[in-house]
Amino acid sequence: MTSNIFDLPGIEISWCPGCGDFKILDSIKQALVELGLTPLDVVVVSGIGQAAKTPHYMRSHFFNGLHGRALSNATAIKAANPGLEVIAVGGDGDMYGEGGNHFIHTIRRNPGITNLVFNNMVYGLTKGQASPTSQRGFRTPVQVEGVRAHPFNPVATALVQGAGFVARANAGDVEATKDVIKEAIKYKGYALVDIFQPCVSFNPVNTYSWFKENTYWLDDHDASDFNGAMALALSGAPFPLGVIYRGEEGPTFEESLAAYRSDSTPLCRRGAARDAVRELIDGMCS
Amino acid sequence: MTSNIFDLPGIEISWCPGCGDFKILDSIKQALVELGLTPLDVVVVSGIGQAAKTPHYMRSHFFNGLHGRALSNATAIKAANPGLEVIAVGGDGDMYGEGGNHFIHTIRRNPGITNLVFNNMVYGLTKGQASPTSQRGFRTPVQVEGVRAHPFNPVATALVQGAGFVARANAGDVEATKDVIKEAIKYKGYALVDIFQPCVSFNPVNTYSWFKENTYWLDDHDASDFNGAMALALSGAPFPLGVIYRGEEGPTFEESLAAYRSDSTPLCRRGAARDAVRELIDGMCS
Amino acid sequence: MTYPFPRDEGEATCVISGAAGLGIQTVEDMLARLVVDSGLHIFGSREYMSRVRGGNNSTELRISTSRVDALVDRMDILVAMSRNVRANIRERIGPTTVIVGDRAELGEELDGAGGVFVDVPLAELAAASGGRIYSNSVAAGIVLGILGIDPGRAADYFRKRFSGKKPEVAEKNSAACLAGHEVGERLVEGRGLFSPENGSSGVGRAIINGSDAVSLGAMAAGCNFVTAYPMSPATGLLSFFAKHAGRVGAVVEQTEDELAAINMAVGAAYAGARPVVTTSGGGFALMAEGISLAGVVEAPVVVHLSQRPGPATGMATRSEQADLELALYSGHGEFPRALYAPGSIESAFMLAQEAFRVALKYQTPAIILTDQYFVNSFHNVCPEELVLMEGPSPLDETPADYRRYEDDPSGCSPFGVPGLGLGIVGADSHEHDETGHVYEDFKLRRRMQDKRMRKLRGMSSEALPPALYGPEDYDRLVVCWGSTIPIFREALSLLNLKGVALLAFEQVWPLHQSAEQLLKRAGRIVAAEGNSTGQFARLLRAHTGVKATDALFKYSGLQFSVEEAAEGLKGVLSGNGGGSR
Amino acid sequence: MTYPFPRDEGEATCVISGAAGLGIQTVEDMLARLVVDSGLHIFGSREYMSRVRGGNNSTELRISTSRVDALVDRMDILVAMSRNVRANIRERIGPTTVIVGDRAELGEELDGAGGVFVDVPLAELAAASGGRIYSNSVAAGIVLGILGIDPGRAADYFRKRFSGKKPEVAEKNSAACLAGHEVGERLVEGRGLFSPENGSSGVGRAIINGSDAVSLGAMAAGCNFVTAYPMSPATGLLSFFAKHAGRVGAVVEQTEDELAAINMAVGAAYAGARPVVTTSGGGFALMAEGISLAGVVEAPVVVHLSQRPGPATGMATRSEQADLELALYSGHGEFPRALYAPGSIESAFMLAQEAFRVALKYQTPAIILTDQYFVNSFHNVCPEELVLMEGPSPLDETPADYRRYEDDPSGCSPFGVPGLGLGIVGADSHEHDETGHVYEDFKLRRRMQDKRMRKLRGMSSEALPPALYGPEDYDRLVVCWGSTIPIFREALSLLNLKGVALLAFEQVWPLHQSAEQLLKRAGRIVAAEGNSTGQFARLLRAHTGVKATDALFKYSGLQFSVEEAAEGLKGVLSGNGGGSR
Ligand SMILES: Cc1ncc(C[n+]2csc(CCOP(=O)(O)OP(=O)(O)O)c2C)c(N)n1
Ligand SMILES: Cc1ncc(C[n+]2csc(CCOP(=O)(O)OP(=O)(O)O)c2C)c(N)n1
Ligand code: SF4
Ligand code: SF4
Ligand SMILES: [Mg+2]
Ligand SMILES: [Mg+2]
Repeated sequence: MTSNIFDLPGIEISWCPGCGDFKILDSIKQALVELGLTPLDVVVVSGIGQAAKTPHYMRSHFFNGLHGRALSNATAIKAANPGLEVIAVGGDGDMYGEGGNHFIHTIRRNPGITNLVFNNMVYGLTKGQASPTSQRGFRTPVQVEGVRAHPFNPVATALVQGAGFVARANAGDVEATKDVIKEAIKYKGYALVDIFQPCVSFNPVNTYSWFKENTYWLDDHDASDFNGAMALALSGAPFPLGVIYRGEEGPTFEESLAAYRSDSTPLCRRGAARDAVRELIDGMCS
Repeated sequence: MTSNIFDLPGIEISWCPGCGDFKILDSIKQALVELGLTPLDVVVVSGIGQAAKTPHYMRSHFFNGLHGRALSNATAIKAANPGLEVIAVGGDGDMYGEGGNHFIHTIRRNPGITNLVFNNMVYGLTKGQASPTSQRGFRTPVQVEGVRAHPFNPVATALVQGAGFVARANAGDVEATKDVIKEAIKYKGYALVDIFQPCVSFNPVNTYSWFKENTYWLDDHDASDFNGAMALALSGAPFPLGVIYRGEEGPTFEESLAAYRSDSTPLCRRGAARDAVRELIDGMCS
Repeated sequence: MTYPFPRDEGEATCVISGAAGLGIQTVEDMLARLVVDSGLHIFGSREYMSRVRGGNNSTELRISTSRVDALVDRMDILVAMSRNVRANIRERIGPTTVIVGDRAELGEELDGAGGVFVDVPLAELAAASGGRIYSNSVAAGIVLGILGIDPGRAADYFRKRFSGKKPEVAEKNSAACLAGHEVGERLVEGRGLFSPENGSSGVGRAIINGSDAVSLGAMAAGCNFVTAYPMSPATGLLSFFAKHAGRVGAVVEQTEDELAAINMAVGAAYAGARPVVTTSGGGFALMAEGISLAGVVEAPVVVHLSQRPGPATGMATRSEQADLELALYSGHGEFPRALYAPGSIESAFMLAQEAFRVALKYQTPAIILTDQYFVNSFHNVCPEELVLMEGPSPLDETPADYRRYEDDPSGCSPFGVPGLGLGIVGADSHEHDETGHVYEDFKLRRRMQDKRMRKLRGMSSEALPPALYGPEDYDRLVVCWGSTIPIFREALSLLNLKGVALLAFEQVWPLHQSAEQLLKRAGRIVAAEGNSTGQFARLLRAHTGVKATDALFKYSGLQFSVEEAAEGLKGVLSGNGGGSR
Repeated sequence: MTYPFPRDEGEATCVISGAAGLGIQTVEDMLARLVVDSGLHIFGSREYMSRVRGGNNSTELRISTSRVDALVDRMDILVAMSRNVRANIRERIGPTTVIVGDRAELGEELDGAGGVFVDVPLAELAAASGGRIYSNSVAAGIVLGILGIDPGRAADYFRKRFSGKKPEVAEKNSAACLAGHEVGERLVEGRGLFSPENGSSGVGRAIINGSDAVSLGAMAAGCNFVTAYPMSPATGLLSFFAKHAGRVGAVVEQTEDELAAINMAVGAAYAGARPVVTTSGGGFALMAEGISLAGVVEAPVVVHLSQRPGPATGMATRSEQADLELALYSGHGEFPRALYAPGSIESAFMLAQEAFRVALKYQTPAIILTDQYFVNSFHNVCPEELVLMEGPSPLDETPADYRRYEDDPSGCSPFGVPGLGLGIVGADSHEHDETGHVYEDFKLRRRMQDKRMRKLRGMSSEALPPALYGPEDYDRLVVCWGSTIPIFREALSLLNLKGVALLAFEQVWPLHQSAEQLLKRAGRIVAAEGNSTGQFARLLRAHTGVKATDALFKYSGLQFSVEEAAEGLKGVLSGNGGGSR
């Protein structure tokens, strides 16, 4: 990729050489540039994991919080200042495992944030245990006889929670992934992009070529058709890539907050509502 | 209901008069009796909430744990002693809100437990805040302008996680609810019954008559058809009642544990594996 | 018959006991308003079971010609609305307690319980006024009659309270109240316990409970972001903010769980909001990791931790002071925090502001410890005594070379937020460099840990001193914190013992430097706490070396009463041992 | 040229430094095995960055003719496998450090760093043996050559290690090792640092790291239920049990989060399993509510809390001792718990068993505190010194009138489980009656809280005493706990100061009654801890009143070394101040 304003110079990236995360990072930065955004417009929010290191490798505002909690941080940042472009990134363990409850309920809330999940079907940072999306039979030092739980389906789960924008991409396809990310960012409400990502160190099964062979880019799919989207979401391999569902843009979480009903000032510029306090106390006097 | 061996004599039940929970309690006890179970066979596990008080109102083993965590307790109890009939009960807030992450991942794991959710679309015990299943527009002292989040759909969410048995019932229909609960208990793997339950104190919208008018019992539905089940699950009101999906009985969580591979003794009867320890230490000597 | 009402004492205590769902709250509110409007002081406190209908709850109302702010056992009047009056109420019936009840409801259960029973056909009177559901207003009327308060104002009150409903609701309540008032007047033979002359126009007119006092203080401090998961007894703050969200411009959201609540708060603080979360011990336990996050990202987050008895679910609607150590030590790793525990409505309002001031200045968590007793108790206060501190200062725009974690002798880096200025603003849960990026370096680690911990110095130097009540030249000291303060203060003034003073802490961490010397001057120290192990005494010993010689602990689920405190202190100070209740 | 290797000292320390992913772990394991098989003692310790490939990690191997169990700074040999050797290693290069490295990889970066550089074409030699990936075995061979250890055994070792792979893997590793060995022999001019005579057949042959020692102890105690969410540095126990689940008959499950892990453990304990959960500070913080649940339902749950620097994510792969107060106070409400902090492999094995014994006997949580340094360090031990305590006794069948929470002077009710006997077994997170049913009664509350807290008496009376090392008639005392114990023990024996002793705590709660007297006998007390505030010293003061006069704190992310401990103590004890590092 060519250099861009989101590059953070002079850093050492601690991902393994060949990791799919490098490609996703490129896709993200390129998407932001093409959307005409600047580092001061964007807050990248993440939890903990290899994917979650992303904000340390690009130039923009960032909040790198706890494992599993990025969606809560991101929702709040957006609610505190709706003018910011908030992007929550993380791994499959982070977003769907530890953070699973926030995944569900954040979608139901519909904040205007973009959620990018680097789905390598494994816990990378902690050295190779199964993640919720690990395929059945996947062996690890903890799942010694292979994973036996039903793999988590983020696309279908998101659809059931009422997500307005649900997409899937493949780290290996940088250009196409970038385009999907752009669409996701442009979508007003909550937008999920689950991005297949090869982990070259701990996932010897779901490799670049596996993802190539087991996915296809959607062609003329009507993304506004919920039932069609659901059918695609529930289909096994080969997995469809691209925008699977794009619903109408209903009101977002932050739009419906009483706090902004008569005043669009972000919270950081507001003082204390001292008059209201005096009035409320007065109200308690009679 | 007639008296049965699961009655707990001499207790004061703290539910509000007229609460749907009384009816569900009757359905449960009757189902257990009809299945020929005794109080010593059954462990009723719950979290916190009105629904979660159930184990205090019947005679059987019980574990009343924390708000939101009953499925974890229940999974463990079943895994520690697969001979026990383990039933996890709780409210919509308990199971789908605070416990949402366990709901998803317990289903993926497929322990042989029965999960009964008393879904009154409100937080009863804490006096009337919205729950994940509250319908849009529902007003409460916290949701003063009405709920705006997408209502949580437990049936569809469970299906997406691979649940083998998913049903819905209505507290008002004691007999039919009892039958569904029986089916759920008989099913080998994880079985969900989401039971519509009127809260006469805090939910003036979703009343006995509302549930009557907005539901219908499934007639000749092929419960083995996943796609059909999914379509039913996604349909809005009127909501179908009965067994929505009944898949094949695959291996349960506890069945696939290495601990029981060559020894079916429950953990409470096992001693320490001291020989194994000696052997492992020997292995570290060379 | 003449009933043994307290006369000319300037004080009367009335307890209303009854099943949940009977509208006792309305009685309580109405009486409080009318009492205060009559120029009298009031204190009210509720205890209730963990159920929505049925059971038996009670409200104590202390009416007095001077300030009252503490729970008493004394019970001059008991209005028993429902059968199965619970033991904690029965035990308080004394020879002079006048029990008002409807024998049709109570049967003979209070026969032989002591006191003087007055059979009043509450249900019948209510039915005559429009329906049995108005029994509560009949009862309220009776109390008004006994107190000698003009029932005319009740009609105004009901009109206001039920303004959203059909007018007949207010009318029927008024009628019921009037019917009750007649009964009450008859009981006191037309001579109410208080006469208009007892009242004073200088009485503080605001009736505020502990929960609202904390909420108002938070609002005054500019709190504009509230996330919480409902949990008794902490939900009040969430509902209060929800109700006024538009008016005060605050984001208010009920979250899916406590983890979301605290992590939203930390995210919001990063973005320049002033957040509060409200919870009880169990929810706070779940927030521990998030508190630690606030510590390392240096986020100003305020937590309202309203205590109830644990462990685990414990007693969901009861009171205890057993989460001090949880509040102080939870969260992994080491970082500074401040802990406040208000004892009165005025200080709750002030300390909530102080918590925000300190959290914002030192960019670290501050925790307000209350308990069920405190949040559900109210007393009347003068609005003028609710001090509005200086509000938060506007945030500076960041310069282009802004670094979030710039080192500073105070430990406090200039606070910048995204969207305000030219700088990049980073926050990181790892150990990080000045820009907030993760960087593994052992020297950097020490520098950053030192920077954060250095804030504790400033926080200590600004800590609020404990208040000393009683003689300066004490040789015995009673130490308490938070909601027990007014109770022990009153107990001590009742006892009027020479050489005994009360040392009352409303900031419980960091400790004010005077604490050590004040403690060391005492030959004997009684730790009076609402828990079973003396958590605050342990904290004091850990930091001053001074050991409490005696203990007075209560952990039954109820708060100490003044009488109990007095009796306990008498026992302890006379060497007969204190122990726990 | 003759290199300045340590000769006739009976000890040599070799550090291997290199990027993650180069197979340093294999080198470490192989060398350790061969060293011990040669009758020598070994201690090994790893420090590593939070990344999977690249960066620079290091392993220290101390080889000695007598027992070694503590980290040192001393570095006789540095094998630098990758460029960008990190500062913490560079700083340890002394004039006599022999640095083995490949100039093709390192360039000139170590020129001027001190020491004596030996350029060895590691990559070339490896390539000649079958591929550059065998560089690690070349390096291992060099070390063997220097030490004077027969490389023949390496071939056996590789065959065993790679038995699952193609035979050529073992062969190529052996060849690479032999090639390296030749180089090593040349460096010592054929005279290895140790000769076969140095070895002793009495050397403990088991090579066990801290993590496995805890796991083995848990297994020995009958642990049969393991739930955890992966988290460095605590995952080892989970993997160890997963590997041997079938063999030991244990249920092992990776959960969706830490809340599930602890709640499964409590459920399992209720059903009669003997559970352990393993986690680090952040995960433990999330478990706080579950710990409180274990307290009130009286569930025997053991937690392995392996510490790393916080707050929050902190330094994920580094070491600290800053979660003591978290472990002691987290969880709301008050309930008894026991805390252990092993200092050696032998005691980790023993204390894990003790934790289960106490948890099972007192039906309450027990926590084993380790840290990254401890779990990733190993030394050789005699299998005979790994004491197998008495195993758990079989559970009794419940009688028909069984009541789970029957009161008992000891606080411990007879333990029954569902499915074993004729009784109904209930467990409840609320305050409850004897049968486990929720029941709101203030007297019951006190009785039950008293019952639970009474267990602490028995637990205190059975607490393990701190160990005193050094003169009985000390006037100065160094106090430490957990993993720092062997380090300070060695430091003190190096210093050999008169009147100075070490008081070492491996049970940190409840405290053994001897602690107070032992502390009071000292005129000066140095608190030596791996944190920035002296958590254990604070605990000691809170319970004994005795204040540490001096502090030696380390919180850089690395553990103290023996030299650093010695130097620090010298400074402190000579009055030049200690302070933090
Ligand atoms: C509360 C908590 N639990 C566990 C961890 C340890 N941890 C860090 S990242 C991670 C999982 C990483 O997997 P994933 O989210 O899929 O990211 P990846 O590394 O694969 O990109 C875990 C378990 C933690 N940091 N915090
Ligand atoms: C950690 C924690 N958070 C909050 C609570 C308070 N709480 C108890 S029950 C409940 C919700 C009850 O709603 P639901 O589960 O729907 O049950 P219902 O009462 O409606 O049957 C809440 C929020 C708690 N006990 N523990
Ligand atoms: S471990 Fe896997 S996910 Fe992590 S950086 Fe390496 S290749 Fe990428
Ligand atoms: S509050 Fe609602 S759910 Fe709870 S007992 Fe009453 S009616 Fe039932
Ligand atoms: Mg992953
Ligand atoms: Mg509910």
